[in-house]
Amino acid sequence: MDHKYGRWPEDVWSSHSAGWRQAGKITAGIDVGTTSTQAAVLCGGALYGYANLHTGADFGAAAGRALDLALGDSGMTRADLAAVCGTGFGKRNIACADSTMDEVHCHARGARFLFGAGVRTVADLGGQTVKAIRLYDWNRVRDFMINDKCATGEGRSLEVLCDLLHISITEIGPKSLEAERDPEPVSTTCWAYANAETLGLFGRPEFKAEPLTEAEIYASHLFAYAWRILGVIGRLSPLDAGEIQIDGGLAFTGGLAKNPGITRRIERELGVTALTSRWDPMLAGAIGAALLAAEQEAGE
Amino acid sequence: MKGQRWETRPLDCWQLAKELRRSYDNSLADSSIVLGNGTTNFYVDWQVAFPAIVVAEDNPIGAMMAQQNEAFARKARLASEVRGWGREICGYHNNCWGAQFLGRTADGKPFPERQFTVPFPCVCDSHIKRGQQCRDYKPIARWTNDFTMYIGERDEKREEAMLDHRNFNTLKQLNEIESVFGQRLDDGKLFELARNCRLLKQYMTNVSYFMTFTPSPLSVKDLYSFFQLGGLAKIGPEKAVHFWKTLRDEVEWRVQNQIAAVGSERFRWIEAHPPSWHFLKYYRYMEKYGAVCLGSQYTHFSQSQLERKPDGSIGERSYPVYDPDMELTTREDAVRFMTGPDARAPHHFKIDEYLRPYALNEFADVFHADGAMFGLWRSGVGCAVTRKEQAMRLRQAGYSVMCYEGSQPGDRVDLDEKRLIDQLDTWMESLGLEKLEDV
Amino acid sequence: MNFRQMAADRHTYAADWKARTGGKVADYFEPYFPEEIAYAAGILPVRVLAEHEPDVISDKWIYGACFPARDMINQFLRGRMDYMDGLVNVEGCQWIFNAYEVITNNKPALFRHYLFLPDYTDSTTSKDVLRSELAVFRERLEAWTGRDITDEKLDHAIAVYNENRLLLRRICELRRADRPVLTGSEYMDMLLANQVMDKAEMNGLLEQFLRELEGRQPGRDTIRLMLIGSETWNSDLERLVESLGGNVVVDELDNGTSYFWNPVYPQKDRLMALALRYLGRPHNPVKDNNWRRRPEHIFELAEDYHVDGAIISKQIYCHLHGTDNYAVWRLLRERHIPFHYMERDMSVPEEETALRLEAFLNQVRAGATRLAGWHRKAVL
Amino acid sequence: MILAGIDMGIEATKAVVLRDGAIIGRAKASTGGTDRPIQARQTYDAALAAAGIAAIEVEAVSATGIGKYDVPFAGRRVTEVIAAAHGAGHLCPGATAVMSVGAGETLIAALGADRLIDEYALSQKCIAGVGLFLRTMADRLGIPLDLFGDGEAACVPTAVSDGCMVFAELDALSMLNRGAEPQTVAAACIRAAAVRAANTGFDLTVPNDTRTVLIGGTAKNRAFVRALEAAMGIAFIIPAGAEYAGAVGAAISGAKGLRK
Repeated sequence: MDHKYGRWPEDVWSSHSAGWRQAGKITAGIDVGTTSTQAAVLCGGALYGYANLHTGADFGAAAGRALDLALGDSGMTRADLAAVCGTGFGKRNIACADSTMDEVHCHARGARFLFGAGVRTVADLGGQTVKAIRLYDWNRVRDFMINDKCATGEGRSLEVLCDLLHISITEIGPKSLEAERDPEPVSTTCWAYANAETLGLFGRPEFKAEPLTEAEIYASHLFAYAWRILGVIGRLSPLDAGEIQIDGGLAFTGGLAKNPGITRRIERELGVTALTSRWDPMLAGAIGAALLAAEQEAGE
Repeated sequence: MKGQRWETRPLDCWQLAKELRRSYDNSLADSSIVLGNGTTNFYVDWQVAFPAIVVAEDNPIGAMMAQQNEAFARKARLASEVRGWGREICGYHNNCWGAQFLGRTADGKPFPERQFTVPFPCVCDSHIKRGQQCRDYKPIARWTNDFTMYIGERDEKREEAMLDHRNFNTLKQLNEIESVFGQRLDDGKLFELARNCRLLKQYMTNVSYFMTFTPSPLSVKDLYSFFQLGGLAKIGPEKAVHFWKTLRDEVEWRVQNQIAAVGSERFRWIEAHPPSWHFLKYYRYMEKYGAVCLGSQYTHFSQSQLERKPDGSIGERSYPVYDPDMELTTREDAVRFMTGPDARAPHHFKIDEYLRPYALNEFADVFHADGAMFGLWRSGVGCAVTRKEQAMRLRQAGYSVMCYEGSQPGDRVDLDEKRLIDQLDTWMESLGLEKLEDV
Repeated sequence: MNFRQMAADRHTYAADWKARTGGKVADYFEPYFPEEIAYAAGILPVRVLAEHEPDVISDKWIYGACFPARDMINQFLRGRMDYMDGLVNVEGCQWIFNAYEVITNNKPALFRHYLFLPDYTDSTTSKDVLRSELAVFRERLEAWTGRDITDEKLDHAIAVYNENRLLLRRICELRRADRPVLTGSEYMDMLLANQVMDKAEMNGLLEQFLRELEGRQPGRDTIRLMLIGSETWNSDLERLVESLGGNVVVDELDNGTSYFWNPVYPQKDRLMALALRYLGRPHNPVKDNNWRRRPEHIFELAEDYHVDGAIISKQIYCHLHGTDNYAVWRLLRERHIPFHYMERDMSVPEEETALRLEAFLNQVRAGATRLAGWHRKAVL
Repeated sequence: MILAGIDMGIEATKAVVLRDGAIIGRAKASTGGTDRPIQARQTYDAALAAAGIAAIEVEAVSATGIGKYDVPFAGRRVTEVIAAAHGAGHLCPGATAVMSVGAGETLIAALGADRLIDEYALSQKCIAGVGLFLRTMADRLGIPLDLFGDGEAACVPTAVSDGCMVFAELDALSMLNRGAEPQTVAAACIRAAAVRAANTGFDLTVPNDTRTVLIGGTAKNRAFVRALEAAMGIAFIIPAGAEYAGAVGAAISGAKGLRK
């Protein structure tokens, strides 16, 4: 099973601005997730450079590589960093981190940076976990929910399914939106059930009037993911509200946020359009960590 | 059809059953006081004693929701999942509780406002928790009762204490509903109701008995449209008795004239509990192999009424009953008569019965089954408890048993329909049976 | 006083106890088992503790059950509990009943008894039906052990158990101090050891432990958490919380505080006294039936132990605690007690659980004014 | 008599060509999704090329596996259990049981004396993806699949949860995160996968005596086979080309279709 389908493209960017030395305090944040690793460098509160890589087998090495790429090629070195904060699944392995912070607070803080002050509900659609975070207007986490144990591994499973179905992970989302009608989703309990059911949807027109088209098969799979994520986001809504009520601006971060097949369906169900950002939503954790590093360093 | 062995005829009382069910569904919407899940005993029909009250049971609402409107059932399940009732909760409940909070049912009508709830005791322990959710939605009165059970031979001391416990709680409910709602309970009607239960059960036992013959006059598909009438679907005792009498006579006639439910019947199989209500296609798919389903203890009115007699014949199970025309003077007599002298009613447990992993051995023997198909539900504990071991016990007794997986019957989430059809093919091919059209 | 080791050595302890006293060992699952009656018959009542072990056999016997129920089947069928003479199941969760069925069908030599304890515990007649069940149970034990259970023996057993409950309650009350001397993991290990050992011996150890606690320095002032949810069989979760800077100061677990919360008030009819105690104790979800006392009991504990937040840790597939989720969440949100809901199986995966708890502690720490130094000044 | 069998598993498609029971050509490729008919055709043509015969000479083509309905040119479709039973009976005569641990499904069937199958059991949903789990962890740890788990890396038996493959992956990443060596993590994954597959292996009422044939893609991995044998207490018979046994079984059952 070759991996060219399930392998999402890595990304490195640097602002190459020469005046970083006078731009004020420089901090870095590194988010080593189970599936992806991001590093972000901020100068004076503005994004200077970032890197977004696959984590691979060694968490520590991935963190170091991501940070060096994020420093860019304008002469900035690790020594120039006032503070480095690590977060994510592998935060204990980040050698160069001065402090560590949990993912929920980093994603929340990063979402405020990426999507503006109007965001009050953040859904981090990560490789292994789905986190729904509710924020106060000031930068404090009000409440958060993480997925049930059986709903682990959402993002990772999409990579596996794309390898099996020979469709690129970046195309499966847009292609699923081409379906005229959304068929019923496959199993929404765990990704192993969902993958098994989706793989069986081909051929065999036994009970359907005619076999599902390719778009409809992807639609029913991603609809199941969207439904599972709604189960986590919905738990933040008030208990006695009938339909799910989302508190203010909704923002998606993490890998699956780049999949319109999932985010568009969640928005349609909630009747809310999510906020957008010019930066990659996967960076929320790293940027949040960098901002928190700056605040902590200023606080001491 | 190829492989036809017996003559088949559509059922005459089919239309009658449809109208009775439709009248019950409509009655839910337009009544002043709606009782919650409302029976102290499976067959008590509250409308007799309290005319203004209509029963809105969780079971019928939750079970049929996925079949009526799959998209709405999915929304209802999401509404209950976000409230903490995750996938370990039975599909009947997830659908019903979620729809309650959404405020509407599958056909768009507003969800019946329940004024009080009396969940009927059942062997499944998620039933015991039921009825609390009506109070989560809106604080209403709730009376409950216990499902008394013990294992082993009949022990008079245990029976007496348990029967007192059950009857006391039933009486308490009747008296308190009277006082809370100012509805005068008509004892005379209650006595008539009590006698009615006996009659109803008698006809149902006859129908079960006729299905032990080859070819079977009814298949489980037909049973599903009737088995709730008079039980959970409250259609009024006279109508229920009338209907079941006509059905019983027609089925008897079909047995005498060897009219089969499935003309090509060559493989008889039983089930363990309710099917996936939203995917009943697999019964017709199995009929392509000439395999007819005879139902489960659940569809045979949650009872084990038949047994193999010592002389080898099949007859009604002998469990202690009160004398049918016992003199009923007070309300307590009526309640005691309805509950019956067996504390383990309505299932009439033998030592190794129902909940136990041998329960279906006698059921399969009595119905001359060749195999069994068990749905292993991931939630819905009352249906799935001890089923895996029961499947192995049946295999040891020589029956061919196939297990498939799904979430609870009222819930589409985990039933991989394609995989189920594949497993049916595998099961039939492993027994050397081909589809009749392929032969 | 290494209670965790005592709980781990329960198999050897039970075998030694049998050799020493010649008595029999009867295991039970749910903490509604009337231990006093068995103790009066010279039987050692032992709670079955599920473990996390490789399990190749339970999928053959059971489907859809929670992981502890599967692990109990795994332990019995692997011969880990062969020293055990009897198994009693008190009517409760049906997955446990399923495990009871599988085990007793595979071990026909075991003494087995199914004791019906009404789920509707608040009814007027619940005490009478339970009393009749206890009487039947007593007769069966007398037939099994050959000893008759006299009132004097019952009084002795009730006295031993009441003293045990009092000692456990005194230790539990120490955790209401602002800087408790006892950590949550020590407390849970003590409870687990208490449930697998002879109460007379355990009372001596508890008194010794109490004296040791009174000599200790006050602990660190950390975030005070309450643990709600399914029964536990080890103290992994409490240790993980402590490693992240929190402390579980109280729990509403069926095998935790609810196990010893109220004593038996002796009366002439000993069995009725026992029936009233087991119907009156703080209930687990299946027994908390009609008017739902559990949410209020949770709130009382949260107030008494002035907790900063609650962790709801529920076993996957536990439909009973699942049904109560809504009521508990609504109460905690109404009373503004932050909580985190998580699911677990037999193991507590370190990374994934640490991620949740660390985030929850950071969320709670921001609101814990006591920790912001205001209160500490008042104390000093 | 020349027969052909195609086994479209969730991950790999295997095609074999038999002449009078002997394998004269085989080929393997990945299954894919909507391009399955094309993949099936290409695999079949590659097998024919390997056998050096033309498609016209083949008397019966049969398909099995999850994609059996995606093989348009197959004359007959047969379910995985039947294919596995025929394949094991053909490759190892006298076998009493066959167990197949594939990428997606695990199955075990007791072969009957008078009829093909006495009793069979399919893996439950929580045992899905045993082979797929091993492959993804091998890719993640950068160890070739055949060597995955080799070597004597001791590990705590419960380091990786055997609840299901989803929990196992998360626990394996946790071990990696706490600095465990890739070999140790691999050994723990192999053990968890073997325990999970053994649950299906024990799901028969008939006691499993010695002559059990193990087929399927994971039979290539020596460490997994050793762990499965330890978990089940059986010494498996592994035929050459165990991965193709399903396709061979499909071809054999195709012949039965002809004779009727």
